[in-house]
Amino acid sequence: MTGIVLDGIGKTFDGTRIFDDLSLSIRSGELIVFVGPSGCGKSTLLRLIAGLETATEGRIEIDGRDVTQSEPHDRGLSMVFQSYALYPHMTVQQNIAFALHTERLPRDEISARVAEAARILKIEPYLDRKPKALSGGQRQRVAIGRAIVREPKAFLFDEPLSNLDAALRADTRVEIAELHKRLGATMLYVTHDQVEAMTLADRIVVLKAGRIMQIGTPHDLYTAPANTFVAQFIGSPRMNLLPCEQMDSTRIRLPGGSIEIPSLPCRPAQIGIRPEDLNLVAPTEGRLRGQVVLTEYLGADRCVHIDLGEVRVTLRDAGSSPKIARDGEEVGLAFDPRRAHYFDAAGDAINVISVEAA
Amino acid sequence: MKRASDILRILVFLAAALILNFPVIATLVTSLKSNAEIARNPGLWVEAPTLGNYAAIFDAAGRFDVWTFLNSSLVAAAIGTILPIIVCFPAAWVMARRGVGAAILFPATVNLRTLPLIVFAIPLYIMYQSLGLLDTRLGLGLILAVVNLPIALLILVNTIRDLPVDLEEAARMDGASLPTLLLRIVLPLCRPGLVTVFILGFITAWNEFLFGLMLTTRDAVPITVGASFFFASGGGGVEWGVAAAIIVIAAAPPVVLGLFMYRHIGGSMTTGAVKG
Amino acid sequence: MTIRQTMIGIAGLTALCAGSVNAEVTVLGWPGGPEEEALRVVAEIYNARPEVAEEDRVDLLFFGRDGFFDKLQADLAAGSDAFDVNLLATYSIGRYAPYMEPVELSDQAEDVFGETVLSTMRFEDTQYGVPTDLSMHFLFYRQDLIDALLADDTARETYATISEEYLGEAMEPVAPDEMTWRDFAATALYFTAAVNPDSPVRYGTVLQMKNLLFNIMVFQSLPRAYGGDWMDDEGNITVDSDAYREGLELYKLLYDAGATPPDSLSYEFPEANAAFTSGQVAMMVQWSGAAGALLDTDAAPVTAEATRSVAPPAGPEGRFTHIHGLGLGLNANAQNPEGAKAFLEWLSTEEAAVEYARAGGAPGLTGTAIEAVAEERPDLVPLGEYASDYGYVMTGATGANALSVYELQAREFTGYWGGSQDLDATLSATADGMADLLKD
Amino acid sequence: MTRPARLENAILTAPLVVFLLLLLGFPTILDLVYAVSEVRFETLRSPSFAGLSNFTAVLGDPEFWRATWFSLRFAIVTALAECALGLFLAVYLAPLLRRAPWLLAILIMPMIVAPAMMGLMYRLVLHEFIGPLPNLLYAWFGTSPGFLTAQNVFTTIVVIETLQWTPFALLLFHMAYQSIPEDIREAAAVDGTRSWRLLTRIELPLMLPTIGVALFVRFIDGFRVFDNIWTLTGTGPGGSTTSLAIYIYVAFFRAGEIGEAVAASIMLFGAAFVLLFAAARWSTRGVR
Repeated sequence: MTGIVLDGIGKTFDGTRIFDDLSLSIRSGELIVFVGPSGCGKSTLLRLIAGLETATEGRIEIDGRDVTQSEPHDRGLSMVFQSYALYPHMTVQQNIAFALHTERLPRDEISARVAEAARILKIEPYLDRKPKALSGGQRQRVAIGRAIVREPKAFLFDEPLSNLDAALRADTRVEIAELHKRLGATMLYVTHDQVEAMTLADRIVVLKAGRIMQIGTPHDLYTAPANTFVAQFIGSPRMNLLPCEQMDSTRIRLPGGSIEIPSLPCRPAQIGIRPEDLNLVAPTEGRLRGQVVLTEYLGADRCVHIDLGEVRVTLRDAGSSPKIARDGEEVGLAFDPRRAHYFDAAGDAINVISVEAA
Repeated sequence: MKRASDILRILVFLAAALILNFPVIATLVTSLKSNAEIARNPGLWVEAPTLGNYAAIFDAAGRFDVWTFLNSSLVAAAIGTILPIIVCFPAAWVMARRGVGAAILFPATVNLRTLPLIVFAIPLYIMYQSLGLLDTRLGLGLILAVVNLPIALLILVNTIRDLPVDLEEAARMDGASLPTLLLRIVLPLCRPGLVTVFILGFITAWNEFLFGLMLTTRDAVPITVGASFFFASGGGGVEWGVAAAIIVIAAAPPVVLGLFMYRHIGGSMTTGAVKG
Repeated sequence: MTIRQTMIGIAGLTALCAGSVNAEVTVLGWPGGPEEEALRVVAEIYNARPEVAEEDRVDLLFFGRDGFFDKLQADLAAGSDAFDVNLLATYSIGRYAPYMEPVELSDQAEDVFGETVLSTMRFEDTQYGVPTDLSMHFLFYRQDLIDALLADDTARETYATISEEYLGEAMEPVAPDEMTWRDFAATALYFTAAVNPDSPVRYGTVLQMKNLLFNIMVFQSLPRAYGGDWMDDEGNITVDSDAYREGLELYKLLYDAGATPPDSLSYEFPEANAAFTSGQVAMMVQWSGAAGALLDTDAAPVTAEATRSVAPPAGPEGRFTHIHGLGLGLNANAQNPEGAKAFLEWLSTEEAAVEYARAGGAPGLTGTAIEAVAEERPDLVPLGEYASDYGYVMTGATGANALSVYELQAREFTGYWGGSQDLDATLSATADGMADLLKD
Repeated sequence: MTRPARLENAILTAPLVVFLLLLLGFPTILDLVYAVSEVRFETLRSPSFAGLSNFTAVLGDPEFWRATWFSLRFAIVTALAECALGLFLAVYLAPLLRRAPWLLAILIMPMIVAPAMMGLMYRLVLHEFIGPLPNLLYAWFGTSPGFLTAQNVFTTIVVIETLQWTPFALLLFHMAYQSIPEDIREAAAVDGTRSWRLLTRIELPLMLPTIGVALFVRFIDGFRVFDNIWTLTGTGPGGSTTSLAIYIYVAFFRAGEIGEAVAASIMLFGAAFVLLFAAARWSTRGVR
């Protein structure tokens, strides 16, 4: 199986520097998700790997072979486009078979492979239809079918779910995950949606403005974000970030209170607390005091928005929580400092391991 | 109140339709009259409709061979319509997708639309004479192709620009070579644009008169010029009914095409005019 | 492939399409009229003759009339060999002579056609063609209207008043065959509703005044009757003469008085015929070729029965009709000159001429030839007669630029009639232009 | 751009370039040669150098200036008339055309008819004795004007051209009008804007680029007019309907003055170029 290596990739586009010395190694059989806000370069990165764009500097290796200058087709990859990019003038059958025809495979092999892909994706009934006559979900399957049928070294997905409605998106996400398990193929998946990234990925690559912010498993990213960007990007509602000021070696001042902290290698400038790590307590009991602004009831959960002086934080607890938080009510907030994240002035995480050791 | 303004609008429409199309209607009516009736009754009412004038045209094959005229028009217009597509399509793709020729080739070609092409007529006549292209359908078709070139390029470039790039990228991922990409993917996707270019080009080519008049004499005379022969002076009898009938025949193919495909004309005219 | 190779390729390709190799005599004829019909018939007769070899058979070619002579000249100048025998017209012989070979006529030609007619195919004393058709102008008029005028004393009074007012003298109506141009004008005015509200028709005449050389040929006989000519013997341009003034002014007078439809400035052959056959016009000078259509009760149901024709009106110098002949001559680049010569020689025999006449052509014939067809084609009798009695060709009108002279006159004269320039300017511009065109 | 891409681009644009060079490049060179030559039909292959005499001859020919003036006047008047009429019809009939778009097909029919055929039709239609129009006028008013007299002929061909090409303007304006987003109109209606103000303050300004383009295109086409005038009146009484294109055609085919015809062509070419340049400048400034 295949590994993909990016080594020192640089890309300049119309005089704008998009990537600078970007390196990344993708293991074979891995489902890796590129995630980041729009304009972070995640799609461009995928297209560089696909060969639809050419890197200005650096090397791309697939399976140990240098493909930096190769044509897209020669890289042995398949791609599923955001728009699905189904050929509207061809039937589903022809769409799926197109690549095989360009490879000049024998006719019966083509039909066998198309049939197999159609079976896997349950699109047999539509083979003779044109894309126009398919629903969004069906088109999406055909697009995947077109990718599968080539038995590529790796699959590239460019925001494949963003044109589907919410319910279908969740279903299809599961299907892609299953497909990955079944085929065991390398998959590169681009999305701006952190939920998709978390649910699908073996590893996530978080990008911002053409730079990799962090690479890691969903769990790593969630529990140990390398910086405030990742910390806030991953997780919903997003992590509360509070500016802090060190009072002495064990205490820091926060808006609305002060806390005792574990020993840290250096002074934190910000402290991050996930909404679910905050607890609602009596005003006198908490480490922090604030005023409830709004409560959103989400069924299983609820979110309580609380003003701590200048800063607003979000708290999440069970929807069935007996603790009442009326608007305007004065409340106290409690949390475990060991579950909090500490960041320096540049926004980088201060070594978490030492926190746990303490 | 509402009703009254609607009725007024309909009346204005009817008046406009009638006035704009008056010559066409009048010619059609005249073509259905016998010569005797034309001399007696010049009005818009036909007392004894007859197809005699049409029959006379096709009977007079010895005099003026209408079939040859029609055939010439058809062949020359076909060349003049299809050739620009063949020539412009690959160039249009390069221009639309890679921005090639944006400085000179594209504006130069498109601006031909605004040039009075008679400036090329004389040297073309001379060139055709030495190449043996005078009075050939190929020769006429070639110059009709030049006439249609600007609109063809413009519409094709715009059509290709509006196609999603994804499809072409998908095809490249699927291993399509450039010719396969252009012929199997881009060309079929351009169909609406191609239809438009074809209709508009065909109408323009069929209706062209000046080059037909200058560059043909006998073998390749198009129907527009051939029809004017029926009015030629200097002897013989001119039969107005027959003349009306030949005009109707000459004007009919593009009009029929245009009436069925008026939507395409609308769209392309806008592209052609606004972006040119 | 280089550009040059491509060009050669294209040229070769089209040559293949265009020029089917034929060992025949290809004849380019005057298309679209009785001339074409007649030529087809005689060609068939010729091809059926036992002594005509397979490879000398005649094959006919026709193309459109518009720009015919210009295109033919371009073809000839380019050395085209697409035809062996081509059409000639009196006023274009000089243009074509450099690219043509003289022809030999049969011994009978002199007797069949007569000297005047043969001379229409001559340039600088060389015979370049066999005459086929003769074209001239007739005065067509409505017998019923003229008869009524002549028979009615009140009408004669009105006629006198009108002629007094417009022409400065009280005149008496006369029969068409005795008419002078002034009579013609007086009669035309009398039959004009704008002049004479009692007129039974709207217009006295219909003049073809479109800026077109053929129309000026029709006009030409009027100044000629006053002695007008293009050049004198020394080659001086004489168009700025009283004769031309007289003619131009008469046309203008009729036009301004409304004796001809206001749109006459855009009228040519078909428009004039249409006006006449509508029954709203008393008389017109028109090409002899219109006789068939104007006298046919099917084509002209309103007027045919009452329509008669005579030679155009007379002037102080006599009665004249502009004639020009069509004929066939030999292309210098002919592929089959021998076969072509044989055909042309046969065409000048009595047999051929008579067949041509019977088939609907309009040859100017004399002697036994005209007697042979007089019964079937009574209209040809006056044609031959008029040609020898009244026919003329302007001095210089067979020259290389004759057509351009007609073009020039057409532009200038119609400008005067249309009121965009005065007579002096018109004639001096015409004279200057003609001096340019006719100098050598 | 990579080398193979550059090669591809060259190959793909080659047909167009070669075609243009063959059919227009060579004639342009020939144009330039003949423009400075003394040449007649007989001497097409052996022109002799004549300097700028052809140009001076053309510039000194009052007919040339008359034809230029004619074309200019004709183009301006018809362009304005067509656009005004087209604009009126497009806006006024908009509700009707929205409900029944096929009605548009009827209105645009004239512009699909060959202009040359249109000219021939009018030869018939305007004829005093067999033409339906004068016949109607006689029946209703007892008289009919001479449509093609020296005084009226210009008006007549202007009307003819206008009637044939108003549909073009109508079509453009119809498209532009329909493409004005409905919510803009609705917003204006909610604001209480009355329809006249809606038209002059909102719709017309939005259609302004289209109006400019329509005027330009119609001006260009009017300026190079040939077909319909040629088949209807030819050069007109005394050359009164000689457009520049007709002038060139006549100089070439009727008078055989090839050098002068070509010289006139080149000047026309130059004028078109200047006009185009000016239009391009104007339009880019308009965008800014």
